[in-house]
Amino acid sequence: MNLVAGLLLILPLAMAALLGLFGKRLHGKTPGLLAFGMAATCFGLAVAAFLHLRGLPEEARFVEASFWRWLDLGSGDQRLALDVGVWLDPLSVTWALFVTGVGSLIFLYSISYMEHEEGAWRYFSYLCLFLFSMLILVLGENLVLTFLGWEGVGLCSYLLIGFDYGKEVAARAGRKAFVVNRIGDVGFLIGMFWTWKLYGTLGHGEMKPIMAAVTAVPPLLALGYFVGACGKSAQLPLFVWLPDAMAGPTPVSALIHAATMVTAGIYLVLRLSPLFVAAEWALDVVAWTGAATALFAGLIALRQRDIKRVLAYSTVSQLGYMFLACGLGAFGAAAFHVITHAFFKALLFLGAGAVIHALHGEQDLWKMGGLKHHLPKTARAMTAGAFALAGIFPFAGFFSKDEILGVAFAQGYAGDPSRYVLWGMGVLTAALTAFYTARMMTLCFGGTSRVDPHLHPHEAPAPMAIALQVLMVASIVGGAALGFEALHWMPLHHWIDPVLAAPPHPTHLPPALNWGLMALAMMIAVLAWRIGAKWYGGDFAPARQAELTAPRFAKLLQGRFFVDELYALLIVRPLRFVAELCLEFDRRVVDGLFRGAGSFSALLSTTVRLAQNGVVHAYAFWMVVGAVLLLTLALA
Amino acid sequence: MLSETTAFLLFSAIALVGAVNVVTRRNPVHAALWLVGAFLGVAGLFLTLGAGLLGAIQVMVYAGAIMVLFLFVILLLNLDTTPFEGLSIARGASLLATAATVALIAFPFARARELRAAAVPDEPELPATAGNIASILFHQYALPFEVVSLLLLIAMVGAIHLARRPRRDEPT
Amino acid sequence: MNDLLLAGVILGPLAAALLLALWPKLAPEPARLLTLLITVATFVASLPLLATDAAGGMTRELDVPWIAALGIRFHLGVDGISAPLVVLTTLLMPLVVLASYGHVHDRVRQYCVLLLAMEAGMVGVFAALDLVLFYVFFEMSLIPLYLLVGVYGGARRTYAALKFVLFTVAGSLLLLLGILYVMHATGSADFAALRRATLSVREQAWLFAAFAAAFCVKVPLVPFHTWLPDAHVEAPTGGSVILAGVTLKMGTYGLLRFCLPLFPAASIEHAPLLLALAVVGILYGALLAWAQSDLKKIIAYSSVSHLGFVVLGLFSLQSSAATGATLQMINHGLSTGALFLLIGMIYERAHTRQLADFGGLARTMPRFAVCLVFATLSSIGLPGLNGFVGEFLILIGTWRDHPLAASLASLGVLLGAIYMLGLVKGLLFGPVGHPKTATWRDLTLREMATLAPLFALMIAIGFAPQPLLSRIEPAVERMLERPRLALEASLAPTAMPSVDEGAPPHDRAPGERR
Amino acid sequence: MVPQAWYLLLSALLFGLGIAGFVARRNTLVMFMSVELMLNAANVVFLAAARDHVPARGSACALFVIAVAAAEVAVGLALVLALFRLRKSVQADEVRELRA
Repeated sequence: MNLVAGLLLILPLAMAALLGLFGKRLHGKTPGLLAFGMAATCFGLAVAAFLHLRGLPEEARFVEASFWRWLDLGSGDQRLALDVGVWLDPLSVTWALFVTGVGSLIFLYSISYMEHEEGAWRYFSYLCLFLFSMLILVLGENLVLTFLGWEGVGLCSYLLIGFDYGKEVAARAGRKAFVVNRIGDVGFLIGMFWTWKLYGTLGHGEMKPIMAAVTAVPPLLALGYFVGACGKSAQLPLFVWLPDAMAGPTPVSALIHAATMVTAGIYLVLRLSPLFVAAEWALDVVAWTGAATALFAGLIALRQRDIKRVLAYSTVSQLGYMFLACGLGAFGAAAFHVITHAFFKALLFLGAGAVIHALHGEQDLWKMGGLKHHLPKTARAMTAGAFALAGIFPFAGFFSKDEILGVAFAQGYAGDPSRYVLWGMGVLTAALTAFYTARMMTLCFGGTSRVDPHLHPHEAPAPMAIALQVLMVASIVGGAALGFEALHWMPLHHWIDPVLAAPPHPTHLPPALNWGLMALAMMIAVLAWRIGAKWYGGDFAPARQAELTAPRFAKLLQGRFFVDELYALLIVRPLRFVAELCLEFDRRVVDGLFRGAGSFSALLSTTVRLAQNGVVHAYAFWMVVGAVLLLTLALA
Repeated sequence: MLSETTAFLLFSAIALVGAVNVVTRRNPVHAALWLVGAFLGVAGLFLTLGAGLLGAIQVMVYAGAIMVLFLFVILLLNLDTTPFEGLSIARGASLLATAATVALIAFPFARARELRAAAVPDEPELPATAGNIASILFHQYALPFEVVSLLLLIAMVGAIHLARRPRRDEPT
Repeated sequence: MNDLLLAGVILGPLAAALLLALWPKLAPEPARLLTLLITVATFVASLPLLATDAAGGMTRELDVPWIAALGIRFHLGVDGISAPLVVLTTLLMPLVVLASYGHVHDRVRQYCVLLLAMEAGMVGVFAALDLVLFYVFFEMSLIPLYLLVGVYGGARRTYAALKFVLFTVAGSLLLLLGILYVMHATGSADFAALRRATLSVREQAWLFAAFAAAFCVKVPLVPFHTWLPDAHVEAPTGGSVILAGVTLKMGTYGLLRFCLPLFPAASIEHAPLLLALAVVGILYGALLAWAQSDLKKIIAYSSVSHLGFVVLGLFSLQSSAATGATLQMINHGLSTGALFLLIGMIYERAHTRQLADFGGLARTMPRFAVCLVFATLSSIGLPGLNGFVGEFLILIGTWRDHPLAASLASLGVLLGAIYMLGLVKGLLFGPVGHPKTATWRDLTLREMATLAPLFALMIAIGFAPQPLLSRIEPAVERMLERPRLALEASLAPTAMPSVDEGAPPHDRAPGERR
Repeated sequence: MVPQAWYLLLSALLFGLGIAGFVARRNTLVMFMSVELMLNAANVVFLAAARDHVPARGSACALFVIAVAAAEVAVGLALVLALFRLRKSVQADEVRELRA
């Protein structure tokens, strides 16, 4: 197993280095094929790890492999010892599986997508580096290694968003993503510092028994990690970077900004779930943040014109769902939603990429329409993804989303009325999701064509199509295959729940109520979808007119609640102002003080110099005066 | 023979009158000649102090050599009588300060009792004979003596260099 | 007992400097080549120094009488703290010589003389175990740098050089007074003996102030930092690299080597002040760096910020933080050295350092772009590279006792990303900024070779810092012993504990007058 | 015997006249003469003070003073010559080259 785990990390890194150093000499599809081969191998290795773990008895399902000692300092309770190694358990292997699985498909897709791009080798090198970072994030033996991957994926995201470095927008978006992520990272760091102080270790293996025994954790410690998770997983108020990150190539959006990297925050919360459970009100903060983000982003998504932005906000919204699940203590449900979301959101992004590819870079929904005639396969695949996103039975999203809502309702039912509010927010978000997904699909594929008549959209080449087909299948059956709570069919939960904290609140409803709620959610979703499809499906002109002459609230949505502007006004500009102020202060006061000391001596010497007037008589005079003074002193 | 006191008074008078005139004469030649007078007065005072050798040296070196040098320079430069330099506030202040200095120096002496009472004659240890002086100079003060000789040498070189007419190509 | 290797590492370059100085007919290029060879040889010779004592004691000691009448000895030695710093110094010198091919074309031989003299002085500072000897080397490294800035610098070089010298000399004057007092009070200037000497709390307070003043100016700690940006901006590339890479470390090294073990009670007393200054320096330096438009000034202020981390780690008095701080000295030398080299390279092409003049270099100079991004990542502490290890250790150690200071300092990590990525974006990305951008050729082989060792070390330290840390830690532990004891005894501050050393090199009774 | 104090008083007066000449006159030659007066006054003090104790030693000191005076005059007059050559004047207030 050590070899498998080691290879899982070394292969992507080696491939990244190989492509980075020599990729320039490779031509055409070679870099892409190499990278895809590597990713597929990694998926195979992850499957091997999975099979190995499954063969172990449930309580011994972990493998700790350490390659070398990274740091070893101090002694006694101040000892800080960290290895470079991997920690395989159901949680990390699950993540590794879908990261490499979805990853391989996106690598495959990228081969065609990037074929004619200049510098595709650089792109694939970054992708490999990303895969490495993501894997070390998930598999790392201790929190510091997780942090290494954490920052590493941030770096790759930065590099890939800014891939088209000539574009000012892309460069800006990349930097924004990195900086906002770093805000979260500060929280992560502080969480680690505190953890080490309290428990004296950061290793996952060593923390396992400690976390199992811990009963009270400072809520702020858990929230430190949560701030980190908010940054990485684009939660309020740190979500602003994700929509901008769409400046990167579309497969990157699919891989990093939808399926894998953004779920790292969920992974961290799941990994440390016992700490969160033991930290009084920390979980409530997580739940409310998640619900608020889900609703907030869902609202914004209603009025976006850029197809990728719609998907970006829907990602933020779905991530909010996952945090809601975490906050409710339904950690398994969160993991479930992460996986189904990875399937259908990757599918949607890749489909959008195929559309954009077909339209030579056009991303504006108002300039699409009627594409199902030109791109039937893409349309079919994307529809499956859209149904999954909207939570329509029997597509994947339905199962995971419904489980989360069911837990929220169950806790309300068990006597906590505030949970009904959370449930309500979830249901409202579900309705919004169905509506904007229908809007997006209809604007893109339905109705009459508004495409630039010079363009001749054509279906995507084979590798892209294959990736779409595979993901389509996963989006259709992925949910039902992994779990259906109402039928007590829960293989994923059985697999992953033992390494997660037990839910602190009840999660089960009476079956009748459960089925009823499910039907209600289903009806709401279908209804919302129908409204959306009808609204935008017919004549396009009134819909556009309605959006253009929107009332104030809709303007707010179109302006994305002006969060960016708010940030600029409240944080960036004041900070910039403080920096300029510091500069002036430094120049005038601090440096001025020292220069003042110099000027003072100069002034003094100028004054004294006046006495040195070159007149012999004056010197003689002062000499005599001095003599008088001395004599007076001597005689006195 | 003059009495000692009379001699003292006479020579002091000569020295003081000479000194006053040195300071006040406008013509440098006159001033120089009065300076000779002052030197001679001082030489006389040396005699009354029992330092015959010093008196002789004073006459030779000062009244002879140094004065000749002064006069020589004055004549070389062909100086006229300088006009009256006027009394500025600065000069007044300088003279005032001078007066204060003299007063401060003289004050303790003027109050001293010995000014009126004759001092008790005392047999001095080493009379200022040429032999005694030489013995002190060459034994006890041998090093200073050598240093002074070096100083004179340096002064000579310096004087020659300074007084030399600069060569054409040399910047003045 | 007496080992000549250290003396060789110091005297070799010094002798070479003398040789070059007295050989006026030597043409520039052979002189440069000779210097390169000598510095490389010095580097190779200094490598065995890394085999330090596992218990943290001094190795490679050389101890001979020097000024016997005053009890001053020529005492050299290295431990886990100084050995890496010495090797860092000897490593940077050949790179500086290599870099000089690009920007020094006049008075090359004299430039080489200055570099070699500088090297001797810097190594001496880290190796000296006698206060007076330390002071001599401390000053000796100052003069060549003054000339490097003042002769080979930019337009305002005279101002910058004078400012630099006045600041440092003002500080070191206090250091000299302090050393004189220590010698007067204890009768010895030998480090080993002084570690056992007992000084009253009052004396310690004054001496600490005097020593710390000199070192804080050198670090530089806010508010004594204003000389640094000026010096950096005007210095030639080599000067900047040395200044940032090594000279600043003398300050932090001095704090660790002298202030902490010699004046433990005062260190404890003043630790909160220094921690506060360090935090202010981290944030203030970062904000200033953000507000700059001159490339070198950005890096210069980032140094203020980074060295704030080092001081924070040292005065948290926590073993892993102080070890991290020592590692961070090395890291800062590597990353900032690389950044200054890169900026020098771009300056040679563009003859401007204004950020606004650049843009879009990633397309025309891909190799430069990769190197710059790499150095930047190291500088902002990306995990997996060297900077992270140091910063992480400093912060995690400091957090134990000073959570507020560590939290505020963590914001410095964030600000670091903001201004450094701003620099990267301004240089590399966006539309092409300078009309002549296309004519600038990418990094040459020589330039890549200059940077390669630094990058290799960044990765190596990032992934496997333990070999270095295991050398640093025991030595740092020794430096922290007395302050820790003093901290424990701080309830009864009049009693000053003295440390019992295993095998002191000189059996001199504490306080014995010579 | 004439009381020693009388000599001292006389010396003070001579010295004072010397100072007065030095500070009040602007002719460098006369200024030098004034300096000579001061030196003479000092010699009188030396001899008078030594009269009752070790006269030979006083004479020796006075001798040194005379030697130094000779040196000073030599250099001083050379300076006056150089000055005159430069300025065609020996007035001290016309020379301000030493102004800082």
